[in-house]
Amino acid sequence: MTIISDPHVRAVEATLFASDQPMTVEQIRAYVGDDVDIADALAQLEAHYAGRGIELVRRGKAWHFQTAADLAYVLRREREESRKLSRAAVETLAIIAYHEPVSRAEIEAIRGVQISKGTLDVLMEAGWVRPAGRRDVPGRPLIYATTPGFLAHFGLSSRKDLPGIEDLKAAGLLDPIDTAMGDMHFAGEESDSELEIDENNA
Amino acid sequence: MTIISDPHVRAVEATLFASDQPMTVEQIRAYVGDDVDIADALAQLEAHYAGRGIELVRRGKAWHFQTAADLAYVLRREREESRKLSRAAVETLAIIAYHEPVSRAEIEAIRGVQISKGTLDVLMEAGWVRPAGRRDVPGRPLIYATTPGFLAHFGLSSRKDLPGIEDLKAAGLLDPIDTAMGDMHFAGEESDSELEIDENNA
Amino acid sequence: MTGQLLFDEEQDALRTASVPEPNVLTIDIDGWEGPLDLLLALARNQKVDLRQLSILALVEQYLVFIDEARALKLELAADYLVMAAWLAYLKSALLLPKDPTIDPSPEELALRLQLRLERLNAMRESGARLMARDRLGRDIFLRGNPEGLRVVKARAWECDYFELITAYGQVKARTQPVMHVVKKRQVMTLEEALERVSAMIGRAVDWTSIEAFLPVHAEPALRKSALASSFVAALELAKRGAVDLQQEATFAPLLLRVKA
Repeated sequence: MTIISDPHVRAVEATLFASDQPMTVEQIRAYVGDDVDIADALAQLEAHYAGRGIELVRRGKAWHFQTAADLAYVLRREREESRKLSRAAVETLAIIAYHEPVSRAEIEAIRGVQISKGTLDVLMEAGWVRPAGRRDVPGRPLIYATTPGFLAHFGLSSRKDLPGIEDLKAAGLLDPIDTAMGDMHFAGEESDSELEIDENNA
Repeated sequence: MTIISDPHVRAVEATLFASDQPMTVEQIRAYVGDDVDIADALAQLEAHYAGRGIELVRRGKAWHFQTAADLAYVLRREREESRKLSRAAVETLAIIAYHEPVSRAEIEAIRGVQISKGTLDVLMEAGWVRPAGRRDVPGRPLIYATTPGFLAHFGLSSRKDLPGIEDLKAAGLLDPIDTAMGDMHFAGEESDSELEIDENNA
Repeated sequence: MTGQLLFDEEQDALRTASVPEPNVLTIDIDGWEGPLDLLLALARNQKVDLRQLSILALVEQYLVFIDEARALKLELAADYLVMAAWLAYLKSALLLPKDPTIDPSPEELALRLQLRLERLNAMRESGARLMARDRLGRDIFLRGNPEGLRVVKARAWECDYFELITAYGQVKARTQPVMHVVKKRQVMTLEEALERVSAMIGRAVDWTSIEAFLPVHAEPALRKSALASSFVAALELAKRGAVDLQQEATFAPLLLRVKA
């Protein structure tokens, strides 16, 4: 039986284990001290826990221990089904995640309907979305982006792990319609009717 | 690197990790099922975690993971905040240094104003002053003296290194104009609000 | 595909009291979030890649759907009707012989509509894939009972040596016994004045102002002292019968002469 007896590795392991939230390398350092090679300790732990019932994962810049995904069938039993998100909320979350940062008007343009009052609130309350400044255009609209909590909840190491994002990007489906139109043979033709459609649908 | 790949052991490991309280064998069984030899899984896990940053422990009939006891010091992080001593505290410290051992009443007599309880506490917290017994007079008041930490902090090899009154006079530190200013500024300064002043100045 | 949606947001505008039997398109109007949503559902009904979509067929389906809904006397929100009008225009433009002066061309409008549907569809599918992931708190769990990490605040007090001895100097200076020393001033005593006036009066046969008896180059402070002392001396000499005093009016000069 291999035992990790390196005191530095043990210290990092215990710190992450005791923490009630994911920790960045800097946050870990504040506990274990400057003389610990934290990146190395994390790599050792990650390898050590691979394939076990518990695993060490990185979400954004933060690390945490969690149960292995394939054991969900064991653990799910007692947990009540978390409140279902409305379709509007799911789509809005997807639009923010794949397009971030994105304004409310941009979300509405993609969905073809206005966002009702509660939708963004629900996503912010869940800790998945946050306001991320303002767009530097007339009206200076608020723009929204996802949070580290979003990555942690959906098990994403970074936004690059968003399902299918590379394909969507390659297909141009994350570009605004005008950009896509510009790439086609209608290049340079400005259309007012586009705006009308948006407004009518809104 | 040994990997516990036995699915039964993994299931027990994940179950105990995710639980918010210690679990008995029966409670674990409700999750992992009847076909798991839980005692064996627990024994394997216990051995596997021995000497690590996390350990599996039994409390009565219940099992749980906890961080290794010897790493408790890691889980506590000290954050230093420097704060300036209040004027009252500096004066009190100076009086103790020049007159030690000295009672509170004597300090007040020399300062010409009362000192609040917090002032001496701060000096003791800083590690510069300690109680040094009691004066053998009616009321047996506590007397205070400086510590080796005081000498170390101020770079003195002994209290004899403190400049005498004549030295202070020669250096202009007994300037009556300063005195007048000091009187105006600090008249009636001592009160319970002393601590508040300290904090605001910090 | 039917509109069996579990979601309840943003549909208030469409909510009708009771929906009759599903119409021929098997679409329950209660389920749609606006015309674009409905168009997307219709497009997926074509069961082709959205890039191969027949916009004309889609427009036709939408118009049929709206007609059906009207026939059933369903209350349709205005935006559905606006979309219907716009699509009817698009349909006729697409069917008519090409008119190069129309800008934007109907083909461009059709393409824009298709791109919008593709984008909405992409986001809808991505949302579903996101929701289907192993999720924290549902499929994956953090530690149930973390001990937690603590931050212990330690205060480091600051004070330097100069501050310390300065403070002591100020305490000492403040509490030292205070001694009042009056600065020496030049004065002329009564004895001096008597001597001086007695000596000088012997030569003054005529009435002489008292100022004439004062030291000529005296400081103003000394001069005041000398005036006061000389006045008292003059009174004393008059009492002894050595001089005569005279003043012609109040505040007039005080005059002295030797007693005749």
